[in-house]
Amino acid sequence: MTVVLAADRLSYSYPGSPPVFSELSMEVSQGTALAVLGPNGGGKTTLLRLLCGGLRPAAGRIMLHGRPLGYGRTALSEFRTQVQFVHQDPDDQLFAATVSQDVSFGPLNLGLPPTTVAARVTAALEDMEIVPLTEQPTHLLSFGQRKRVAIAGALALRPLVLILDEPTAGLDPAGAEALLATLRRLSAGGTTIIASTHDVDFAHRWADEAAIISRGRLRTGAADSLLTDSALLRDASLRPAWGPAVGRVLRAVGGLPADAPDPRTPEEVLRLEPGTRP
Amino acid sequence: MTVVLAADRLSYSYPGSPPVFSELSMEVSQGTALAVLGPNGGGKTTLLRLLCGGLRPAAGRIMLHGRPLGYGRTALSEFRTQVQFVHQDPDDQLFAATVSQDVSFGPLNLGLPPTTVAARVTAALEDMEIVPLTEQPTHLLSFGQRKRVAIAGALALRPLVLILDEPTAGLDPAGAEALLATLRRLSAGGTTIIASTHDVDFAHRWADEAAIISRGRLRTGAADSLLTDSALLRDASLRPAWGPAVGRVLRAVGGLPADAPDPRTPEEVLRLEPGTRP
Amino acid sequence: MLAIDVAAYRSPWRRRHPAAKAVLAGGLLLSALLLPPWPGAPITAVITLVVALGWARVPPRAFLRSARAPLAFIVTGSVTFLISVDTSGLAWAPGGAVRAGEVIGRCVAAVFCQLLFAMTTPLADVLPRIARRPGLSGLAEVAGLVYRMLSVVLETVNAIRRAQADRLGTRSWRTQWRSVIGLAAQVFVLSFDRARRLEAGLSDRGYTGSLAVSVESLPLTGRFLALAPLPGLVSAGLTLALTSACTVA
Amino acid sequence: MHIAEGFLPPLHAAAWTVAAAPFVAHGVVRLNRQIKENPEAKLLLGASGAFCFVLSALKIPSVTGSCSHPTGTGLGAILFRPPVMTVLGTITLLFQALLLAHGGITTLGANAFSMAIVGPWAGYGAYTLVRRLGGGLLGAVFAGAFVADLVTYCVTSAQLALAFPDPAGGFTGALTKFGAIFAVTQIPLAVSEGLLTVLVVRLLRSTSAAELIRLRVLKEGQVAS
Ligand SMILES: Nc1ncnc2c1ncn2[C@@H]1O[C@H](COP(=O)(O)OP(=O)(O)OP(=O)(O)O)[C@@H](O)[C@H]1O
Ligand SMILES: Nc1ncnc2c1ncn2[C@@H]1O[C@H](COP(=O)(O)OP(=O)(O)OP(=O)(O)O)[C@@H](O)[C@H]1O
Ligand SMILES: [Mg+2]
Ligand SMILES: [Mg+2]
Repeated sequence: MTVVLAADRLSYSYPGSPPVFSELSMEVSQGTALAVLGPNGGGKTTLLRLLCGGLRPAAGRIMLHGRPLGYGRTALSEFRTQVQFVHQDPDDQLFAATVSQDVSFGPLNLGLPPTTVAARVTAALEDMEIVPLTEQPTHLLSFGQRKRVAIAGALALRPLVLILDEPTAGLDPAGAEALLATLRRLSAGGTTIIASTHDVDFAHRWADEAAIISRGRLRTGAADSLLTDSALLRDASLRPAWGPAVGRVLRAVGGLPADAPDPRTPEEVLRLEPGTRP
Repeated sequence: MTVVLAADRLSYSYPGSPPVFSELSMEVSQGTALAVLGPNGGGKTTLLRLLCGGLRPAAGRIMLHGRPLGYGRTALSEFRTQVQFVHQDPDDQLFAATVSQDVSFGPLNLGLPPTTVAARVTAALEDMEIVPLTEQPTHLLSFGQRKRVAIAGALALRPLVLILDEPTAGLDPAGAEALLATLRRLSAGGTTIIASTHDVDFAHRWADEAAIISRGRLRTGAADSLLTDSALLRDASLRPAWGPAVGRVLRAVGGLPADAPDPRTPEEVLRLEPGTRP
Repeated sequence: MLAIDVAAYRSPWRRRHPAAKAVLAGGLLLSALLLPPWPGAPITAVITLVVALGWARVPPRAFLRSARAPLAFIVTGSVTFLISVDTSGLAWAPGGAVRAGEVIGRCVAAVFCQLLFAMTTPLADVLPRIARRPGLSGLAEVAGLVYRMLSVVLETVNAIRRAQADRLGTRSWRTQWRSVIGLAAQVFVLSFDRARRLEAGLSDRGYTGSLAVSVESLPLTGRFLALAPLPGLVSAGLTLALTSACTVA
Repeated sequence: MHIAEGFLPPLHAAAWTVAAAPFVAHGVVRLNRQIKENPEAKLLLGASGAFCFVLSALKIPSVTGSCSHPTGTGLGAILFRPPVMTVLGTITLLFQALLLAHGGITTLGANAFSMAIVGPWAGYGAYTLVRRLGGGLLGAVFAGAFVADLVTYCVTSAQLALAFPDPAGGFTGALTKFGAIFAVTQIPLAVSEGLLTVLVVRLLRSTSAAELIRLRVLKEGQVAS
């Protein structure tokens, strides 16, 4: 698979603070769903901001399709037409008065003609299932709704790579479920997605690959194997995912056939109770 | 058990909006740990703010020890020496420049002598395990640290009832674990605690009782039974807790003795694998 | 966050009473302003630099970086001394270079004194102490709230600005205007929303009008206070001695 | 352009401090009265101060193409009235001196006189005049912001000219010099600030009408205009 985005021996430290990490490298292939996990203050947000060009590394490079990112104005703005970042707090991102105005900001900046802008806005709102909110003022929306508007604002630029910082934080389980479906739909359309989260079960259900960042070190690998490694997870203030743990024990005690997949939600577990219709 | 705090046929609507709920009643007994759950926009925050006297109901009453709460200045300030509320966003609450200054605000308002104030501040910081932050500026702290400071500010008043809005949101699993331990310690000391959360597993592990608020209706009951009722939970955009679901299925297939408690964490599940030392 | 603010909180002098530090920096400031600029200004500047970087251990890079903005003003302002203008037109000013040199010297020394205080004394330690004085409590408490909300609003504004850049808001002159208008309006909405939310949060904590907090009691006696006026006196003494030596010679 | 610490001769610094003091004291008396009547006002004042500080830290693209900071004094005076703006402006200047090293402590009086007193009053005067003469809100806002910005810098130039009279041309000669450097480069920026303020107020009129009514910038029922 082609590598879309790569970090090459990145180092970063905030002014007056010890380095968050140094010499960190990683590669993300086209179409991957990559979950980034780690403890509070582990460096997830910092890594994502470096990947989207929002922070400039002290050393090392970010590469898009093998070409190193430059930090001049034109290079950056070209890069940003392809890589988009969604902040953890939607209030860090929304500034226009209404939903449609805010979502139109990016496409307008591309200099697209008004009809194309309108079409992009509608498509992004449809993707996020918030068409009914089109003309609502952003500051009267609930947290979950604002979060969707922020994602729509990034989608309207049709990025190749979408980077999200803790997209599920503050959402109720149904909202997280809806987001999961949206991310899957985007992945199916070929978008590469990188998202940080504290929710190991969400990561395990959604991601193909995982990256765990803790105390300046990064571990990457298939989500299946990384997110079931208890020792590694504990070391990063995380806990193992429920699904694989339950699947393993159930198989061992004969509650699940050896070749059946792990249950992914508590509802699926309950359906495994003998005497329950599948 | 004595009822500490009660809501009697409460109704509330924000100006220009349909009612969030009406005729809602509930009772909280001394020393209870009560979890409030519900979908985004369900009314959790609204209910908690009514219970702490921060919003005034359109109809109905709040009662502390059977005495209805008045909304005059003296009545409210007397009430707040006993009932304290911690907001979801610590920046809604922290106003002073340093941690110790901020925590001293409540005790100083009580008119306590300086030495008592200092002792209260120290005790609250110890309770929240943030003594090393005493002279730090609040704005250079991480989110989780600010959250702890906000809780310490409430604890310094030694309230009878502590109400917290989504105390685990934004904390990593280790941080949530530490908070759980703190809440248990406070409960053991006799404090009544009410907390809202989206994390059904956290609620199930921590709470004795649960209240589910959704589309204007409230269901209360023992946490054990409410948080395992799939239909009720689904109706409120929630999902069942993993622990009880796993316990039930494991018991049914013989993976867990009939009288053993439900596993509470994925780690505990893994320890049930045959051949694993307990 | 703001570099001077961060340095002030991390300063090894954090535990010194703000008044003692004010005496120290104020003494140096007085000698910078009142002594004859030559040799007073360079002497005071050097002594202040030694006190700041050597004794108070202010990080040198942050110190010099913070001095850049005022120095730009000082240099631009002093350029005007080099020329003279009257009804007959422009001309080189006689003695203009000397005058510019004097003002620049005095200014550099004074800015160093200002930074010495600012980078060792957080506002957090100053404002609540002022708030205890009757008559000033309202002003100091409002200033304290400005300080607190400033950090929250500034952080959000920086985030929005970065997010606007992420969404191509700095591409051209047009997009920059659109970004800055949206941002300025949002700062207004945001600040007032913050006030509303803090109002709710504080009333839940029992706010009835006073924002009094207890401040750490720091000793205003002892060795540090006794030493505080010394650098200013040394610089004054040295300058006067040198001046009189020159006059005598 | 804040006058840096040490730039003014001590006598001038002291004189401007004395000149600014009564205005600031008047503002503080007003502020204390507001707080006493309504304790919640304290939080709104805190927010307004944060707004003023952040506004003056924004970078606006000037019509000449370069970037510069707006003074914010015109908008502040229109929103909060000159006496309160004097206090908030002085707090902002103090914070700028101690947190950014923009401006100084001994020059605080001089800077406050131009940016927190004369600028706001002149801007507010222009704003009121245009409204009295039947001008629209946005026209008045432009006038207020433009005048406040320009007058602020004219006062700064005059302060510098008084402190450093030209050896040949005296005060007027020096005023020409400082005026050329500060005020003339400032005209494009004053235009920019005027435009920005108009566009911001226009946006606020649709999103924050309630706040503008509370601040008595708009009257009830004027929202649609
Ligand atoms: N603006 C900043 N200035 C200084 N230090 C910072 C800044 N932002 C973050 N840090 C520090 O950098 C480290 C990494 O922070 P980062 O925000 O990347 O962590 P995170 O993994 O996203 O944490 P969380 O789960 O809490 O969001 C932390 O130690 C943090 O304190
Ligand atoms: N200040 C407000 N003005 C108008 N409506 C509001 C306001 N605050 C909340 N609401 C509305 O009241 C309802 C209940 O909101 P509330 O904040 O209590 O929900 P919640 O259960 O806490 O949700 P969340 O899980 O997102 O925090 C929602 O429909 C919300 O849109
Ligand atoms: Mg983060
Ligand atoms: Mg809520």
